[in-house]
Amino acid sequence: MSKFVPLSQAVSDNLHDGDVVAFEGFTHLIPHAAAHEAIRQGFKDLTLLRMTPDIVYDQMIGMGMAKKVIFSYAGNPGVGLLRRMRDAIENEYPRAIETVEHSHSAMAQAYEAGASGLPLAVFRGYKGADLPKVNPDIKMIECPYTGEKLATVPAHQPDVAFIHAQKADAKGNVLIEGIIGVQKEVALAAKRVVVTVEEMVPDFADLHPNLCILPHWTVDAIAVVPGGAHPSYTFGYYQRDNAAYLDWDKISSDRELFAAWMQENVLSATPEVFAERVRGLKND
Amino acid sequence: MSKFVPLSQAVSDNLHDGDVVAFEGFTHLIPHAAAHEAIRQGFKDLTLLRMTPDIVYDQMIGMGMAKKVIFSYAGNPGVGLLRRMRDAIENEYPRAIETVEHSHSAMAQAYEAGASGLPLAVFRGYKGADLPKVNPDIKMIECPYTGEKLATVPAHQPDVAFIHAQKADAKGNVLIEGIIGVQKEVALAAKRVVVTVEEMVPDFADLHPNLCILPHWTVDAIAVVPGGAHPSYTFGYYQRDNAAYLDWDKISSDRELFAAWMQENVLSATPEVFAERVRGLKND
Amino acid sequence: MTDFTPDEMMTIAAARQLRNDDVCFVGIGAPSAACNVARLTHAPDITLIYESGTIGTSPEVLPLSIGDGELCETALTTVGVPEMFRYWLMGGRISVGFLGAAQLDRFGNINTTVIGDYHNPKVRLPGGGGAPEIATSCGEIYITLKQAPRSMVSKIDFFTSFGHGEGGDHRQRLGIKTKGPTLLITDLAIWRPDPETKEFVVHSIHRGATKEMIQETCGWTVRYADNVDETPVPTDDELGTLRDLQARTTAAHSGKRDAA
Amino acid sequence: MTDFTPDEMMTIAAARQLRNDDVCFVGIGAPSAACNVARLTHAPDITLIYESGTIGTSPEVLPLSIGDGELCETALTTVGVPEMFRYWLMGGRISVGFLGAAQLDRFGNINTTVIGDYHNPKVRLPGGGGAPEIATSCGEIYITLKQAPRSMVSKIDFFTSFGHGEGGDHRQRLGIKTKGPTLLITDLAIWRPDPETKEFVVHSIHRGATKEMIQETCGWTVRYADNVDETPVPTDDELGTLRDLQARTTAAHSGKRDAA
Repeated sequence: MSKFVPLSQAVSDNLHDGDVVAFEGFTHLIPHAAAHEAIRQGFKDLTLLRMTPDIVYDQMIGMGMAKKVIFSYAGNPGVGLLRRMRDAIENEYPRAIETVEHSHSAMAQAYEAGASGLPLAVFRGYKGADLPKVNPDIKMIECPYTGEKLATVPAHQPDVAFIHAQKADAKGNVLIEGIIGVQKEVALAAKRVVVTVEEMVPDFADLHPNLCILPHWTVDAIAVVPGGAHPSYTFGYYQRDNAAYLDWDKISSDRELFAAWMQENVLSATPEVFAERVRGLKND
Repeated sequence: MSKFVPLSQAVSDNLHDGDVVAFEGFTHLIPHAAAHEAIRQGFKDLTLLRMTPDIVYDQMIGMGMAKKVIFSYAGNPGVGLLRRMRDAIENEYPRAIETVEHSHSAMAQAYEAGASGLPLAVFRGYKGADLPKVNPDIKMIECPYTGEKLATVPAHQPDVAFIHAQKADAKGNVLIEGIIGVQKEVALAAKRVVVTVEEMVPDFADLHPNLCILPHWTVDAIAVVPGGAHPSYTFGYYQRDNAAYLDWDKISSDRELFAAWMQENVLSATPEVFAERVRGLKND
Repeated sequence: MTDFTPDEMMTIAAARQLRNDDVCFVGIGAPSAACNVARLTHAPDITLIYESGTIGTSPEVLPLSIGDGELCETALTTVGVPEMFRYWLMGGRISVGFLGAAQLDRFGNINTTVIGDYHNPKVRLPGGGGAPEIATSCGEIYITLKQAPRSMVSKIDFFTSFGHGEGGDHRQRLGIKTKGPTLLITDLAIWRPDPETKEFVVHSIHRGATKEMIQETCGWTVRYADNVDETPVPTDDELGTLRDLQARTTAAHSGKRDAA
Repeated sequence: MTDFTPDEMMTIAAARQLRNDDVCFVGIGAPSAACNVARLTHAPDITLIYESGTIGTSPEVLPLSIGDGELCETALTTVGVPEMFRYWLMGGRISVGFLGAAQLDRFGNINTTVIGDYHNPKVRLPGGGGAPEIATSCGEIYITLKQAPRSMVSKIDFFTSFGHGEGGDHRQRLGIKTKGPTLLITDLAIWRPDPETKEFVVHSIHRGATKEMIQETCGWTVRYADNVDETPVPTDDELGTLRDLQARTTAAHSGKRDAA
């Protein structure tokens, strides 16, 4: 299938300056390799969409690629703050960024609404919270049956979504398992979908009938990138590189250290290095 | 666990005259044994809720147990009409029933809203259709972002849900697989949940992490009833008894034939007969 | 091959309309047979979706119901029914929806709800099921129907699902963005909507059928395209595939106790 | 056993509050340690849910993040994040939600969003994550926090999640049906809201802590219940369980390449 392409082509065919783009993953399956390829290709003025922007968004923001971030929790999971993102918000370095902030519940349901082709998500949320005061996208409607005020947010409909998954079969169907996060929803909500996978297998015969699968006709491009989630993890393949998350706190704390690290580990690197990075982290 | 009880007790503890009750199953896993037990216990004035009322609701309506039916497709699947239900609607025999009619999409999303604790479901639906003219529960709201008119229906929140599933483990966790329908949603939307299962197994170790499971603390009572879905089927256990669905067309066409059949096959029967009924239909 | 029934011609003519890259929402009966004949002949990669949640099914035998185990066993994946209606149908991922009808009017509006008054019906039919949203969410709608005066009527008793309404741009006026009914395949002819008025007009007549037969079994005055073709008769391959499928289906469904 | 740190006392005091039949929405850090100590001591059947979608987890080691593989491997089942927030949190199935805070006021209102003005912040914190809806959807909320004047403040800079608002019946006035914060466990004391005003008052002081220490590390004037107890010190079993868990956790997370 022509769906299987090198990562560089998958990125250049589907991502453009100014796009609303989601590199999604909820701790698990974060598409680092795809994000690094986007960094190498030097896109500009992106709107970055994600529930949990973590170090890969910190990197993109630090490289000045983002004009806006839509998110619900911006932290280095289990470690602390995102220092490049803070520098952008607090000091406009390397550029000012706009932030649009939600709760997790709102973000997850906005993806779900996008996948459902709806213009909005309606839910019970934000009661007593200050976010509706600073985010004009959050509105309230009245339930016509009970009179209850319910929150609404616009559906997420990114131009392009990047996700990482375990496997594709030869036809390009994609299997996701473990902590599935919002992987399926972001893919179905997006106009274009790029998937990196650990491996390609001939078919999905003999798998359980109810697994989380994206049919090939919902996916635009697939790149096989072993280790492509590192330092995030791929359930069944390799573990999370917790030490790399701890290291990031240091690297990101200094603008020059950051720049040097990016040069060495991203700009001068290739997707092939990811396989090497997970070698010591593999599951039995 | 005290959750495992005989079917008669599971029904008598949880169902009451006048309840809104759903015996759900989308062709697959229809809880016939539980419904037959409810018929034997002779409940009255029930509001029957189900996307696809088929022969088991035809039986309950024919026995005069229902005052109201909320549904989206009332047919004998692959065969034709529901003759006892028609007799009630067209001729008020054995009693008049009220009907509240939706589309499948609306019903499925009303269960989903009920499971989510929301008072309503919002969706794109019913455009140009006549159902909103005859069902006052269907309303329209305007999307505050796009101005689009979207349909709403009240969430389903039945007093009690009966479902059939493959397995429970010793703690009372319930596994559902194959065509999962709205089994999970109706269980989570209901105030009380009764599950019949094909078998009890010690635990669910070594199963795939993303299977459809109801944790034990979401379930009120479990009865082990092998064959309890017959003439519907249980994926992995036995096939659908298509001949029984064809037979029903004849049985239900005549009030006396119906009464005799119910006496012999339901009122004088016990849950134990279901295991016998599926003997010839078992999967290899 | 000329030894075929009108039903077979209807199913095969419908099958031919399907493309290899279509994603079809399949109803039971003639639509299911047509979709599977397409899959077993010219469209091996067609994606068949049944509203029970089965995506990418390739059943060996035709299901008796929309949720037979065969559909799940041969599917790429099976999702819950709320997801089916939200992500797959409402999400706009279905290219072709197939609908049947108890009553159909010339604009492709369909009734499967009641004959007579809704609150005091002469015949209470099963109801809409998925049809109200299938009719508006799928890219386009194909309708299959055996012609009869009581089925093809000038005015339907209930709008279960919306076709082209009063015709013309009625869909657009309601804010519906999909094409609606683009094809009607009966046991006698192939019909397509007039580009302007959206009234179904006959484009092709099946061998053995006549204009008289078409009019006698239709409750409105039939209109014809400028060039009316004869529908190509079923090929040996098409007819063989359909009959084999039906034979396997009959064998599988007729056995009660020995079907195991 | 008296050889314990204030952090250990905080975690163990929190663990003791959990019941065997609780369903807990667990955050990372002290809440996660407390929930797992409860599970490994007096509440073996407690259901722990992490917002990554893992239901009924029993991790051998504490996760570093909310979505570690360990949580999924030991879970009864793992669902998608939209389902987690819809069916499980908003559906009202969680009995206890655990929250931490960057800033907390006397009514249990929490800020984890910004220090300073939202649009021109002094410190941009990670934000609310699941907290805005955890605070209102769970049956009740337990808060754990190390006391410090910059954390326990008279006025928080941003209402990330709503506790008792201005106190009294403020929750009910907003139509919130759940109890909100019913417990605050710090490294020095156990606090509970006054039944009327909903202001947190100290009910129990940990061994080694004093009223002076409690006031010095709190930005509002501390009130005390009529009867203030001393928090029972950790038992050997509690402390051993916590330390073993933390030792396993440290060993698992410190190794980088050799963790495989």
